[in-house]
Amino acid sequence: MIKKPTICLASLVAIVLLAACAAPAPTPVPPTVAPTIVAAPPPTPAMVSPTQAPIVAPTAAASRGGELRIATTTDAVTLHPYKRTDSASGGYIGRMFTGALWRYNPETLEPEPFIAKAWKVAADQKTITFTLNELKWSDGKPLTAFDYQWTFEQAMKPENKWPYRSDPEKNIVTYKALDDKTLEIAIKEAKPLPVLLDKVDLITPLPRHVWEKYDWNDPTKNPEIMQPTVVSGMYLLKEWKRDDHATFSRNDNYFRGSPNIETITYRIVPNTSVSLQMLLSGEVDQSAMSDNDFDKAKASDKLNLYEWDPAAASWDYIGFNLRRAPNNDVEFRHAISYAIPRDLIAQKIYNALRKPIYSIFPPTSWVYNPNVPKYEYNIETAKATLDKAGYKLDANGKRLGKDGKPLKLKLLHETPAPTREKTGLVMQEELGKLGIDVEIVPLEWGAFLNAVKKEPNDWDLDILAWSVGIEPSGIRDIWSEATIPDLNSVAYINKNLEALWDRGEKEFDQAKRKVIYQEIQQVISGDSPYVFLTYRSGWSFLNKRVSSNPVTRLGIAYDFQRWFITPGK
Amino acid sequence: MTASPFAAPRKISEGFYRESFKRFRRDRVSMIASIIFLFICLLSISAPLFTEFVLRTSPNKQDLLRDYEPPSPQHWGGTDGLGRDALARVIHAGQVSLGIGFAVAGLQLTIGVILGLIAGFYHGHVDDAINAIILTRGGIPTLYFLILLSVTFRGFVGTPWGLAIIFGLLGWTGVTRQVRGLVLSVKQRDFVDAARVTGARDARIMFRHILPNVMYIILIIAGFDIIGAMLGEAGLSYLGLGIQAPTASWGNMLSGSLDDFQKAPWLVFLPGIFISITVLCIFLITDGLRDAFDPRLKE
Amino acid sequence: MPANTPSPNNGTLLSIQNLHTWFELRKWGFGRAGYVRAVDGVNFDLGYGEAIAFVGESGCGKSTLAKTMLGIHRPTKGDVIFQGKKLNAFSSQEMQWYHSQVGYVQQDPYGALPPFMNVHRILSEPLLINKVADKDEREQRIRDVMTEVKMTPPDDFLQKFPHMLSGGQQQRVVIARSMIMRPKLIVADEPVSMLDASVRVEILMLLRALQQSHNLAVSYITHDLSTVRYFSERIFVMYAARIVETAPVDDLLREHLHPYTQALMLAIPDPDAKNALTLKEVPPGEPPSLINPPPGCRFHPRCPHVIKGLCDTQEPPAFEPRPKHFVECWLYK
Amino acid sequence: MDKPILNVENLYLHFRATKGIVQAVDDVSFDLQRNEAIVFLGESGCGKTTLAKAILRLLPRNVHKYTGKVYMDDTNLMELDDERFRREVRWVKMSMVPQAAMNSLNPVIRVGDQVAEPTEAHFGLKKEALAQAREVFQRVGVPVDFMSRYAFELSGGMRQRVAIAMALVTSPDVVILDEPTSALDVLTQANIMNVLKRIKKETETSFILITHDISTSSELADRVAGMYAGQIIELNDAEHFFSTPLHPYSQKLMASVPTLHQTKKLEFIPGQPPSLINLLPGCRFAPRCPSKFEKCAQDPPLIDMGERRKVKCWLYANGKEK
Amino acid sequence: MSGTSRYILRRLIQNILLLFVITVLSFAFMRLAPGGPESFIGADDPKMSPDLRSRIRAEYGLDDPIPVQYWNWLSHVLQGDFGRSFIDQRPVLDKIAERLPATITLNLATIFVGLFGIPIGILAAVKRGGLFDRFMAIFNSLGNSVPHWWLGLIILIFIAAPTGLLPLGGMYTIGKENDIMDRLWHLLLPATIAALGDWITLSRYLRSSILEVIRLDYIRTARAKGMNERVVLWRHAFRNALIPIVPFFVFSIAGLISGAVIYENTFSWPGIGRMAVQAAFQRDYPVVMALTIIGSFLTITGLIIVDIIYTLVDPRVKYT
Repeated sequence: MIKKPTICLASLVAIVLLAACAAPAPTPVPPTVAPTIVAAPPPTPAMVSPTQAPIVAPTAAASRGGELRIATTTDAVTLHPYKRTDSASGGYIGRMFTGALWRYNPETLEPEPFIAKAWKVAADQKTITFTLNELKWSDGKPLTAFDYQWTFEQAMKPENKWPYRSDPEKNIVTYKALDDKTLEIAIKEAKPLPVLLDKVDLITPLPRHVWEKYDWNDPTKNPEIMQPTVVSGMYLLKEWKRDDHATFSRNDNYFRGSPNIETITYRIVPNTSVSLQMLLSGEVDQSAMSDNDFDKAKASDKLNLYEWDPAAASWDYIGFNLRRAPNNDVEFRHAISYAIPRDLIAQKIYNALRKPIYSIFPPTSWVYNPNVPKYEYNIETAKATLDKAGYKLDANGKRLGKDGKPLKLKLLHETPAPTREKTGLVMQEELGKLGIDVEIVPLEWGAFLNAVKKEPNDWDLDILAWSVGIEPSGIRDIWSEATIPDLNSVAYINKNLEALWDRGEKEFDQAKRKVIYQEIQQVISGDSPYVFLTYRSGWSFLNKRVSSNPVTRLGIAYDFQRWFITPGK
Repeated sequence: MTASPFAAPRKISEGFYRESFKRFRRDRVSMIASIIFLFICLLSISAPLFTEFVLRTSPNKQDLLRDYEPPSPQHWGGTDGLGRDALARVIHAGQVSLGIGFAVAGLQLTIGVILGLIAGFYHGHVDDAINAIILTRGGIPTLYFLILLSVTFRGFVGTPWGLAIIFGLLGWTGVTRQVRGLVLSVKQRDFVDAARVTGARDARIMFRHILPNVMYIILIIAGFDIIGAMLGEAGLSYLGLGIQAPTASWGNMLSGSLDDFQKAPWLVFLPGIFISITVLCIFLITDGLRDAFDPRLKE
Repeated sequence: MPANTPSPNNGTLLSIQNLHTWFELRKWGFGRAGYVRAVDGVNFDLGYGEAIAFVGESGCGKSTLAKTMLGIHRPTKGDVIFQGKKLNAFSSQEMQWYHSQVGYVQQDPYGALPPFMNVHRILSEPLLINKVADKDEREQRIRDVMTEVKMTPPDDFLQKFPHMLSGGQQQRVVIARSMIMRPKLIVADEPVSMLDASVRVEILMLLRALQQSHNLAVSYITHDLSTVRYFSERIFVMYAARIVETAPVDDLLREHLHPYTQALMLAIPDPDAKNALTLKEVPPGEPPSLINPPPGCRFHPRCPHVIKGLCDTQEPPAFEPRPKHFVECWLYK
Repeated sequence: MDKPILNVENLYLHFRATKGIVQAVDDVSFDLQRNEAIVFLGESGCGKTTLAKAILRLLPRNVHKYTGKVYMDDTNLMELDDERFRREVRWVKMSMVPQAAMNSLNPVIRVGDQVAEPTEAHFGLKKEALAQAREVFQRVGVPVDFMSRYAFELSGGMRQRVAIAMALVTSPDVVILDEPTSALDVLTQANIMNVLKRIKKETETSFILITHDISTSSELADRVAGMYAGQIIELNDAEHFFSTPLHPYSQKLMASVPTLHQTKKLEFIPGQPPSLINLLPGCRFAPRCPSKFEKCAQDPPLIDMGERRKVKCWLYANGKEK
Repeated sequence: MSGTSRYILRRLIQNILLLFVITVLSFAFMRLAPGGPESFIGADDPKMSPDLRSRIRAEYGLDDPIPVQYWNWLSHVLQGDFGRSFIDQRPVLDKIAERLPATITLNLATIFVGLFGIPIGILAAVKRGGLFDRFMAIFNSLGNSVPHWWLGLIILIFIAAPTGLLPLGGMYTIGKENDIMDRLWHLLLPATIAALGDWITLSRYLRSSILEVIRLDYIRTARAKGMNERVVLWRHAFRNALIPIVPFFVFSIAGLISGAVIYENTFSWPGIGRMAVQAAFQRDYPVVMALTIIGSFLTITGLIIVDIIYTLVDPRVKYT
């Protein structure tokens, strides 16, 4: 399995999803088999939200066989674990490759061994040694620590251009197999266990005995890139007809036992209107759909709904370009924060499938700080704040800047992305009430990134999203001066905050870490470089003939091998 | 003439155009279509007034609490996901859609007619050169070319003006081809030689003697240009390459509302109906024009 | 002075010297397929006030000759010389002046009139183009010329469009237009062949009257030999892009020397019931293609008097077997 | 005198047009003997081509009135239904050489096939049809190998010959020639007329020649019917018509024909023929007639002058020549 | 060599020139794009390190002078190498070749269904003014005024989905790849909708063309010859009426190749049209470029075929 980078521009997901469909709507990411592994589990017990659907616990009596049919609007582009950047490819690869040495327990959200039987941290808190399970490739050959090492070495070669190479390059000192079953990994600096685990688990092993014969990069010289024949995961690719369908059949050599469901078929359809119809008619069991179709699907008697509060969140925000006035005035930013109706945005734009967020961590995170300033929507407060900060209204009802000129903010967002468009329009409307003109500039993804990051940074506001893991330390990069303008596109600089992040990464006491991260939230919310908007809640529809795992805060996709299909239903 | 001592009682003269328009006016279907089309145009032009004084709303006024409301006395066309009045928006979008239609037709006709006149009139190398351009253009499938352009000049393609200019630049060859063919045949007519022997220069012959003969065809082409531009914009929007929000056009309203199919079908049908009726009207008008102007029907 | 050109009595208005008008046959894209030699070596002089006639079958190049004379086509070789000035050297101003000096009457009067202009507009065009700025003068001249072509009263016609006029009236408008700049030369290309028999004579008479009253030179181009005698003083018989015989009208009608002229004279019937009783002797075959005209005399493949070895190899020069009667035929060498 | 091969009595063909009723053929009666050629002479728009169409029942959609009697072999063709007319009359009894052969030949079918087609259609014999076509090609003077050519590959004269071959291939009793030479050159015209003359001599065929070309018509005509404004105004034998026509219009028309071989004073007829729409009562030529008198306000009858000569003019009301 | 084959040879030469122009255009566009060619290869990826960036620049030869770049690219294209997709590194030509059969299948089916416009046009012309004619007139007007992809989508959602009579897209039912009937069943709706425009235009044009031909002299001659009406219509009128229609096929072919883009997206058809739109969003310029060039190539080939058909239908057309 492929590690998600701790942070990623969530929009990347959106844009790729949108690529294939003409009726663009942010679509729930197709379920990935493995959980997202990022950081230490919260001490609190998992809170599973009430679900509508009866949960059929997989039992020994679970029937084997059958076909799970999934409709999606986006096809994978590559099956090379070290080339893909999009989520559709990630989905396919996740079916086929497993590499996670450890995982979060779906119930407790604590790290537990997965492919590794056990791990041992050396005294220096820098080196960790994993002992592997008895593992086999799908062709029956043993999967060893040397496969890991070999894969790591290949991936780290600069000429192989692994898109996410920079992070391990910075951290990993050694990565070597001591024997078939033992893998030793060392990092530069001592870290607490959750951070350490997070930093070292990055390789999805590839079958060295097959891949060694081939070129790493070139799909024409390496048939495995587009059509893997030897895998470690639950499923083998049987057939892939691009933009039409992909069929997977189960791998009986999967280390946790051969899955119940015999085949998985992805059908690629151009838009969610059609895929929804397929879901409703029972032609598929699971489907991409737009938030707006939620009610329709919920009303269907063919479908079960699963809902959960996700442990890791993806949240969107409005960023202030802090390089210029009036954004560089914190009072001004606070005023704007008051003018954003998060609740309405969550309810109306996202059909209540998102929830308001006020901080860099969602309420589901173990470090969540409920006491950060929330800047609840209140136009009058916003006006008062502006007045107090010296932004006066002129005779025409326009708000004047400190330079005496009417304020005019330029808002960039990506297109096509209807929810961003709508958010922008709400923004325009609400700031209009304050007497501030907002000019909306929708830009195609590449142009958008260019405009946001490159000189002369001619913009005031942008709408973007981040996807955040369970481990809180992973998100620090977006707040650091070093990552201007790439990740820290708003150019937010706060030295004290950076010190706090450093401390968080070096503190070994989880309770103390929590305090540090809560303080970080306090600082950031106080500085308000972003207006935090909403985070996505977890939900999924499945045809009733499909029985999944119990819902946890990791959703239903974990332990997919236990899913089964009730025949004739 | 009035100041002239020869001011004679002017007889009502019946030129070709006058006669043809008379025929056109007798055609009931065309007249109804013209009236509806004119009405839609007027509605679009006066969109700000209409929405303010008749619908008593504005196209961008949001009311998130009243989103996806079905048509009601308050919102004749219902509301969209931001609680905006759908009818007001469709009428405003009409400005963009019709504007694109007219701009494209204008651009295509200006380029197409001038080059068609020149190609047909001068023949020879100018004609060859223009033909080569037409051939090149004809060899590139339009949508792929548009995709190529939208990959490279996304921001430009997504604006109404950009789209109009690109449609115009891509579409004139058809006009040129038709005009050229007509000019070639009109040029053979004796009055062209006659005009030359009266001393008329090329430009005068082209614009005063030949052009009126092909004018009615141009009128018909204009109709099809408008239709093509409007449907083309809708198609591009469907692919996600059309006019970018927040600018609303019928095309992107139509394709944008596909997401709301289940929730708010009126949002799908409203722009759909506006596009269809407008296109149908233009279609019927051009049909009527063709009948009215067809010289064979004059007997 | 080219050989086959009897010199006019009262000074030369227009001189055609060794005129060739060829049209390129273009291949699509690039290359050329050859030339249509529509006029291929024509010489003659036309005097002030003289009426001459060109007679020939369709495709013999007579219309091209007319258009070259009028400056519509550029000659490929040779010159059109008007009042001693070469047309080829004219600037566009001079060309405009030349066009005010010549008039053009075409075969199809309806086609010759722009269908979207009324008579008034049609007659105003030459005046406007030639910058007759004064409106009253223009009106006066329009009315004058209408009266001259016997379209009276002018106001009954001025606002009408061509399709509202009869063929004869249309041709009068065409003549009026060609006359309105008071030209010195009128080129009339089959001016009556599209008209009904009863109107033909009327138009021809009108042209003749105008020619005489204005001392106009008229070049009358026709396929119909029988109208020529009523109209012109000299006849040029054309065959396959060349003038094969030239003579004053009466001479030619009395004595036709070229075998082609002879065949032509024989083929044209006068209305007479006796015609039905006899078959006519007509030369076989058809006129040659002007892309590849036959070598030697162009008529030789059809000629009953062909001299083998001479007619089929050498192009005959113009001989003058009778005074002012020229013929391009080896029989008269 | 034999029984006529074709007898037309009171034939009317009127059309509806936007401006009124077009009286294109208005009470036309004439007869035609075997191996006789009758010429319908008239200026453009006098209804002569429409007459041909009326006889062969080639009607447009906007027919207003189509009545009269057309007898061939004692059958009134007007009483036959369309299908019988098609099978029994067209090209069996009567054929036609249409105006402008270029347009009347199908551009995409080889001319040989087109000529063979009528035989095939009416007698159903493909092979013989081609043989017959070959034979008729020879008769009209078209090289037989031209049979596999297309119309556009032939010269105007050849096309016209093909059209004549097509009309003759089924050996009909009557051939209608609609301006068969009008677009051709003088020499070609003479050639075609020679062909027609020869065929007339060699076969029993009767011809109806429709033309405005008075000189050329004299090459074939046994009899002449002068037409004016949709009506026959004079029926005369060729001898008399060309030398001493009866009707004032015929006289004027003959006077307007320029002659090549003798000199004469040319005349013309002022004014123009009436439109065929909304005709006024009375003699239709009266407004232009130099001999007009009061009676001309009434429609003159076709007055029989004896010897199959008839004239529609009040001047001959007492049966005498002027 | 006959005139026609010489003509075709010359057309081919011209078309090679034409394709050359198209390559220059598409190459130029990439260079002119805001952000330059780097923007296409993800050199603005925030996670990309500077040395990787320069490595990529070097690999794509972006540091060479532009004419050199063009020449390098062109010489590869001439060898059938359109480069690699930016997205999955596969050779572009492989990717396209994989999709082409689907597109060609749909296009041929579209042409086939479109040809039904011919009998409709004939019937409407023959029974002019009749019930069928009037019905078709209304159908055509209405059919022309709705975006056809929209119509297709509505049919999918409101007819196909609830009734299950028609598939919701795709080329075949998965697992029944070799079932011809199943494939035809999947083709039915896409081909019909894609052909709708052609259908309407073809029947309209043909109708008026037949009406025009029917009043020509040679049809009157054929009637006068006593041929029965059916022979007149089929033997004499139809072929001639087709001739002016031929240019329509020219437009139709260009339209087909473009139309694929829209209809493949409407009906989940895994052809090059869908790939084009995806590539557009992924800014996968090599793919877009190659598709433009190959689309042009297909169009031009289609046009040459139409030319040849022209000579077959109309003996007057002899190319010299």
